[in-house]
Amino acid sequence: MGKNPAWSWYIVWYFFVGGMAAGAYFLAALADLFGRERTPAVARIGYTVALPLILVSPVLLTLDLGMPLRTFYMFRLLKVSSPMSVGSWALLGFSLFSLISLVLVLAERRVAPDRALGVRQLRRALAVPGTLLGFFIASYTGVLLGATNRPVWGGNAWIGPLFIVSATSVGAAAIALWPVRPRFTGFRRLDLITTAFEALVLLVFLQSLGAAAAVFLTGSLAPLFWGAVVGAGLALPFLIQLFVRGGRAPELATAVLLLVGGFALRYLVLLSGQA
Amino acid sequence: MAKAILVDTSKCIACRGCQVACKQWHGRRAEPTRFQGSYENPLALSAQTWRRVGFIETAGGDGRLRWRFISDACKHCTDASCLAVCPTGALFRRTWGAVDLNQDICNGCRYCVAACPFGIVAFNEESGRVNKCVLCPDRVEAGLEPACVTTCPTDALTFGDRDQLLSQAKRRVAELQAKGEKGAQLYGERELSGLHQLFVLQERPQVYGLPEQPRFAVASVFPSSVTSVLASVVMGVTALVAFRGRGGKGEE
Amino acid sequence: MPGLGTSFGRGAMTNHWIDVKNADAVLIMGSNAAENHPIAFKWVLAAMERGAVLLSVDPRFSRTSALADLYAPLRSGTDIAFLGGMINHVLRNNLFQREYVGEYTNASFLLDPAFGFKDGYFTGWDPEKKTYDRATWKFQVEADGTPKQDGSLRDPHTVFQHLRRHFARYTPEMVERVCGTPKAEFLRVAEAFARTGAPGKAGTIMYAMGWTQHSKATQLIRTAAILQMLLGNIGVAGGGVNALRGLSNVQGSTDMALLFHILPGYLGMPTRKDHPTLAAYLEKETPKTGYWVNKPKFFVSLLRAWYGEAATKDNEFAYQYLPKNSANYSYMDLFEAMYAGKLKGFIVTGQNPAVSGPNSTLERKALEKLEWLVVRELFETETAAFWKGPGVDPAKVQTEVFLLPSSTHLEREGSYTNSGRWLQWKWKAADPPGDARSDGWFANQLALRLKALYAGSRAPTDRAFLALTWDYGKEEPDLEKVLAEVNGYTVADRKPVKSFAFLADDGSTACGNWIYSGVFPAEGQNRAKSRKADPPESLGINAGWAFSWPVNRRILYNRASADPRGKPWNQEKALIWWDAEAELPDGKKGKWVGVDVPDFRPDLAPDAKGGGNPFIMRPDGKGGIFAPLAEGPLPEHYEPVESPVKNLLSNVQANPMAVIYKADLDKLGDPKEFPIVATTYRLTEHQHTGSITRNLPWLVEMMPNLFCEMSRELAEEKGIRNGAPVIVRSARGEVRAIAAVTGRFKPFKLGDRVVHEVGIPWHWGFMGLAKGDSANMLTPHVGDANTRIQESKAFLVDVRKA
Amino acid sequence: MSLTRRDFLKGAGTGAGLAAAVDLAPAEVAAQELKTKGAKEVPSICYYCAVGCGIVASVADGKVVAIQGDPAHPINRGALCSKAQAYIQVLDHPQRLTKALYRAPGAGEWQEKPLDWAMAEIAQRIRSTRDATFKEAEDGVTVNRTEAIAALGSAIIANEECYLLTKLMRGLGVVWLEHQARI
Repeated sequence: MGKNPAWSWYIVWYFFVGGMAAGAYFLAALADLFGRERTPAVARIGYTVALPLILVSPVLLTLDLGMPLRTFYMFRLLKVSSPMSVGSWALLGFSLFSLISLVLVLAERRVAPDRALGVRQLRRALAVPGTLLGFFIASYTGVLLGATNRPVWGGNAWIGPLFIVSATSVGAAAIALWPVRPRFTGFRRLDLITTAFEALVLLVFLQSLGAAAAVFLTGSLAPLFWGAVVGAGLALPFLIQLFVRGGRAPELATAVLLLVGGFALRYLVLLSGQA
Repeated sequence: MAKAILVDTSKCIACRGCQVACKQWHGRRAEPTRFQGSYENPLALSAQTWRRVGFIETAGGDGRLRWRFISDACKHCTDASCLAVCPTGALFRRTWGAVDLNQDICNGCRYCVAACPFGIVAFNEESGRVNKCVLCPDRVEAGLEPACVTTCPTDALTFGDRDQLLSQAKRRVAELQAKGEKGAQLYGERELSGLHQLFVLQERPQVYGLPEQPRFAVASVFPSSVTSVLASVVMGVTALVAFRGRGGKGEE
Repeated sequence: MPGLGTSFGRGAMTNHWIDVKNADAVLIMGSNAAENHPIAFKWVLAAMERGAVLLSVDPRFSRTSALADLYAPLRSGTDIAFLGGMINHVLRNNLFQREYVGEYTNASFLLDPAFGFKDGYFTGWDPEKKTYDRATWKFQVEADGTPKQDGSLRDPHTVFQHLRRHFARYTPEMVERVCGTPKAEFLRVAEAFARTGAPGKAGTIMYAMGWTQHSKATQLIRTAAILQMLLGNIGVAGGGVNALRGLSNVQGSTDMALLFHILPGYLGMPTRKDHPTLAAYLEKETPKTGYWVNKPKFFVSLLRAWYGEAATKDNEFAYQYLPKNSANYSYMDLFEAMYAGKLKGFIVTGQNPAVSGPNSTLERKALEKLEWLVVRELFETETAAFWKGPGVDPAKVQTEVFLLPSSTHLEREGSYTNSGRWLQWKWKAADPPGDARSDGWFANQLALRLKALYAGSRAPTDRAFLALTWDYGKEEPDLEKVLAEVNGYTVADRKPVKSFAFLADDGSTACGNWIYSGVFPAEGQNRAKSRKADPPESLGINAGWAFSWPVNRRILYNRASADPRGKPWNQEKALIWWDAEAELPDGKKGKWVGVDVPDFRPDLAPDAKGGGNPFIMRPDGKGGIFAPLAEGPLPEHYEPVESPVKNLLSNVQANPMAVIYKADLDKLGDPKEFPIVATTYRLTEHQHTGSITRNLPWLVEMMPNLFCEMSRELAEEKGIRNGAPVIVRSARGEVRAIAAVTGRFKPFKLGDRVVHEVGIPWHWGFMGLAKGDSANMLTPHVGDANTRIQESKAFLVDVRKA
Repeated sequence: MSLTRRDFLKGAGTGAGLAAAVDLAPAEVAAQELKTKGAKEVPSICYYCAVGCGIVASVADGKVVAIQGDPAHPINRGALCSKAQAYIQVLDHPQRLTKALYRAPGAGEWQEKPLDWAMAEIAQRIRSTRDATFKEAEDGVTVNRTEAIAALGSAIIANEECYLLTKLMRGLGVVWLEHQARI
């Protein structure tokens, strides 16, 4: 058993913010690529949300390391065996893609209409690797936790998937919270499927933990788990989306609940391995 | 030639010369401690304590009281989790087997801390970097033994070519078993593809706080990646369904 | 160490550290070598690798026991019963080495027919005076004064038959009921060790303060000596009764006579009563036979060394300059006298009695009665700071205290004599900081300053001091010059003598300590600096490494390693043997040769008169199975002065000759109030009073607090949890400690009674980095009958939750 | 970067590919120089128990930088226990005494004093106590002693120092002379 790495709030926030950025980005990119003609707003808002969030991430990570220059040691080498090493490079790449994507969103509006299509096509082309990177950013932290020898995390293969699904819902929530925005009816379906799927992955995750799952289910963390992750993050959004139709208020409520659940999930997962 | 330390717990008298020799040679400080009912102190390895002696009171199979001692430190695994996960290259392998640590490059990410299956690597609050036993490369490369080995009065610690130590350890295990020490066994020959700190134990590894099957932390990277890719695909399809499906017109 | 001295002739470890590897059985009892002499264990394990069996007998399961093949517990203070049981086992089963016992010991001597032993007393006990008349403790003698013998050992008056009868009472059942050692475990140990009784086999006994700190300690060590003689284990490689001494130079400081009753080289300190003149001294102190017949040479040479030209034939070689004793001035008497206000000044160098002294409450109180106190130390010790100790109001303490900073052993040179009698020179590594100085500097400066103060005095009281020779330099003394004086020299030319064989009693030679003679055999040749080691696979004699007193002999009484005909009992571990063909310098043939220096006259043939008497320092040259001491000529078990049980072996409860001090703070505990046996001990991680080690962070980290070890059963009875604070209380005081509840202490089942024992290390005190109560606040001022060493290994306490 | 990801999977998948790293900077650094290199090695004997282990003090610029077992010593062959290993902490210990201290009667504190002053005072105390209590004879026998001064110690100083103390104390007529050997 490894010692407690004492990864605390900065890392919780990074996991949350990074996941949100990644989710917002790949939703935006998928909308950009496959959405119907009238989905550019999703892409626009998603790209817009993703960039600042992903730029906050290295700040959080640097704060955790304590000394700014040390962050650069991450880029001394690329080590494929180390999720953190690959993740650091991926974060760098993802930030770059986020930036370009957003620039191209802005450019599309500024350039002459005959060149706008070209810009859009370039953006869509970049969206393909960007999406893959987004998925990577959303999940590598889970893979990283699995590649330790801490309780709960060590050897577990389901934290990555859990984080990806959760990234989708918090990413969607971030987009949904954008103030000046049209209503995305597709998000209802998105929320319903992701929360249902997240519940499934969560179940598989807990199952894989065996007795160690008690830390979530019955330990001192249980209220937070049941209340915030299951209740606020999964059950309520699902029920709201299932039974309440239309209206900005339920949409906002759903988004906030998803963010609360997504944050709590990361907090609990990080805490459980360091309890 | 791979080098290793052989810890023969059956010869250890728990004088803790090794524990202090390490502190002296590496300039490690004392930690505040309190007697808590056992001679053992400090209670765990840390950034200031790279080697320590465990005191274990146990009743053997015959019900007779035994007091087992184990001088414990970094195992310098072949499949070294700390080394595998270190993102900066601060942890590195010496050609003769030691997993060494370059303080100038460590950035204090603590991934190795969480990854070590033995709880060896420790974060040093003061330097903001990690520390662990580095197997005295300064001494070894100057032809000396590690400080802990040199000071051991009873040859409970020996240093040498790993192959030779393995056969030495096996002979010793056979000897102990012949003497009636049924629990005598070798630890570290195959664990994590081979440790560079081998142990002759007189009881099951668990008794000494050693994991029966230490896990190479990054062994989970592949399965985790597969499940993550699958989840990514599911989420991609979900988005497509959401964005392209009926009523998915995007803007109202 | 009179236990060894009376049995063998010299009070020192018979063998040496490396030699332990030559043993076939190692009995560690009254010692915890793994913890207190960790490096010695290198050689214990080396013996085990060569097939030796390690036996550990101890009240608690220690780090030594952890490595042992066999462990047997015994209640503190019952070692004589245990060893007596072993002697009985050896005699009953005829496991002794017959020829060795018959030829090399006084087993065959016939005792005075009036001598006997009855219900705890030897003949001659005077219940009024509470002392022995030793008139019957003697041998029957032939016309020429030599003892009568019966080589068949069958005569009922032989020492052997007395021994057999005496120890017949020490049956395994008795051992179990007295010691609490289960019979089966006792027998396993006895059988394993008795195997070394076969000729050619060797067994060693390693002991330390676990044996010496009892009210019958000297007899305890005698019991071991007798056992070893029966098994033929003295004088052989891998044998011996080996006192593991606890301080770097405690052998040397004893040899140098920092003790009230001796002068350097174990020459008795003159007493007013017995030695009014030099002639009387030499007459009384010099035996008629044995090597000690040379004592006048050593004594006169000492006087010559100390008083130089002032020591002449006409003035008894300045004999009257020496002080004479009129009382027992031993350690506890010293503190009793101090407590009674009889002492005014006290000079303490490198010792911390406020922690190490028994009944330390009394000893600390005693310091308050001094006018002045000088302490030389590395750190501020409890002794130096007694006036601000717990419960002391400094304003009420009128003692002036001078605390002088000392240099460390690395900051000075000089020789240490280790437990194996090796004098090893150490070189100076660095300068001491600030005003820190060595003890040599202190003695030198003090002497020079006092000489200056007394200069010109014509008072007869000052004559002796003014005559004392003192010429070692101004500041740090020239220690090699000192060593040369210790070695001895011919007065005429100041040339070093080659050995004590060249000393004379006519004033022509001077010698500061005859047993060290030979360490400086020629100008500029300091053998303490010799550094040529034997290869590791050798017997380990290492004659080329350092200098071993006497005359570089490594294994004492090594004549006994060969049979009466001069052939080694064990060829593989031969030390010396008689070579009839070897040529002597004078052309004659036949001498003792071998790997060690013979502890014997080199040309005395085995068949010559005395040629089979290996114990040359004893008057008759035989090992003393029968050897009178204060409480008898044979060992007998008595209970400790504080004991929870009645003595089962006789109606005499405790050693009738034990010394029990009686000041108001000298209280003894009632077993009803204090039913638990307690013992004190040391740990690997600290040294003695901890005056140094409790200041060193790395050691404090490992052993931070005072603790009290106890069995799970006792803890349960008292509601004590492991790691929780407890109060340990004796009639003298109480200490606060942390409970170490462990399976390593077990209650003793004595018949139908259960007796508990607890253990408490004595390293702590109120100063330093790691502070704690001193275990010696619990121990009594009760002394061994012969040495007056305190009984701190077996006393009574009670324990409760704090 | 998808290529990286494939590599990553492959690398982890082969299980052994742990050293597989794209190095941007060489990782293995030369081992540090021995801290005892060039230091003067002074042989000594351990201060603690009477086993008499050989130790070697490595001295650089007049300062002891390491204390190790003497590998040539036949008893310990380079080994040392924890106490001996920790001895180096004595040498420049912040609490170590470096000045003579004097505590006046009834005082609650030490005063720092010059060493010379302290020695002069001690010599005076010895002289006055000795002179006041010296007994030349008892029952007609010369006894030449003072029973008012006692000296204690020590078993941790060199033979030569012990000898000087014995000689000095006996020379002064001190009969209360004891040390650790009797406790």
